Amino acid sequence: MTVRVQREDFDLGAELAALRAGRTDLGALVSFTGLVRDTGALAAMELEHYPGMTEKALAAIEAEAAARWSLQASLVIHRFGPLVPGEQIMMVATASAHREAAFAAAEFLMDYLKSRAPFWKKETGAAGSRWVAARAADEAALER
Amino acid sequence: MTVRVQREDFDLGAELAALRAGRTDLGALVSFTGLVRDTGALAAMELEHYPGMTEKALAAIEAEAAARWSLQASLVIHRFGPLVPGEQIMMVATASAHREAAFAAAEFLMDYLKSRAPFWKKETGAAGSRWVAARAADEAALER
Amino acid sequence: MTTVRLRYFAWLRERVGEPSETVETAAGTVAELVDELMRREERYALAFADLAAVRVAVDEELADLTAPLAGVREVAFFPPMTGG
Amino acid sequence: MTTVRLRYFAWLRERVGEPSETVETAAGTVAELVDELMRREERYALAFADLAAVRVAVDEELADLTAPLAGVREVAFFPPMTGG
Repeated sequence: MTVRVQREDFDLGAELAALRAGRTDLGALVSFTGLVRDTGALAAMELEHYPGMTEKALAAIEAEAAARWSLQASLVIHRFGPLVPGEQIMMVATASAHREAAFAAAEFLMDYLKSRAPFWKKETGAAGSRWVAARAADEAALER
Repeated sequence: MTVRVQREDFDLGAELAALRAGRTDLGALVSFTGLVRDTGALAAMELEHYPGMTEKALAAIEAEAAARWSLQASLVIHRFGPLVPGEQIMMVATASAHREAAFAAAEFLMDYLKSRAPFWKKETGAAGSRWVAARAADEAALER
Repeated sequence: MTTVRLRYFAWLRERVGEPSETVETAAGTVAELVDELMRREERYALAFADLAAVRVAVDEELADLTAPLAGVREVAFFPPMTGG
Repeated sequence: MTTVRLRYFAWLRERVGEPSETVETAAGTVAELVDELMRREERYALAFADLAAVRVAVDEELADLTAPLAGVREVAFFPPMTGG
């Protein structure tokens, strides 16, 4: 159960390898990676966050996932600062004995993180800069 | 859209990096890795398959996922032969613009693969060898 | 008479005692072929005793016991799959 | 009077024109504090014009506009979050 909030990029493969290193009690490992997607003319993205609250919010979301599902391990990494299209924004990984718990916990982490972790994306493109609007589906996903 | 059936191990990190290399159209990358889990006294596992049919079945399952969801990329790798606890058995990866499609397609691939790809696990432990029984939940998952 | 290659996997292979064989049969469906095999030798009777636990592929595609044999080159028998 | 540190993020920060400030207030709740700010200067009135689009954290925990200010050290205002 680890949370990291950082400016620098992360090595997805190395993180997943570390999560299962030396273990034989894991049956299923699920990862989600969020990437900067160029929807047309995206030049850059700036990811603002609320230092202090961010780490607390992510740790609380991870603890909630661990309380709901039988997880052997989990990891959340979220970046902040300037990003360009194609870059990794964040990742979650969940490890469990069975695939159902690993998938459900990873989706839960993403649903909660989207609407409860204090990050804000600002996109800069040909038409100027704009703050990304929250998708109604993301705030609604918490109701599931 | 790639399927590989192989005896040798795979590099999860390298596969995921290759899937998104040079692309800026992906927003979400989901991976599932199945691992040999030691449930007590597991010494080794032998994974038998049906060469010829295996590749066709996996390609058909992947094509079905691509027809149901908007996927930018997907990958299925499944090993056969002898394995020991902690080793990687297989992986699926799905890449899409949004997380919902990537998660749903990865779970679909796993549900179908579990019950429609011709692989059979034989476990050898302190009490001898036994063929792993299919979980009723796995065959039932296809009805979802 | 049709010439069909039969393949067995997992515990069906172990009970039959070989991974594959070629048979000449007049059976019209997979189910009739199974009946024929079960009457032929004890090891087949044992392998197919619980048909609910047997899955079938015809020419490398999942099929039912009711599948016809006309034009078929290969029939495979195996327990429920446990990949993933 | 309570001394509270206020923090603003994303477009709320841009509209208010600063990332944080410390205020003395007699407001009993976050909603009363927002009223006070909106009356104080145009830029606050603008930032808080659409309260449905404003989220609140009190001492680094998500909260409602109805949250009391007694004993609170820090209140943050920001739009719906868009991480992930």
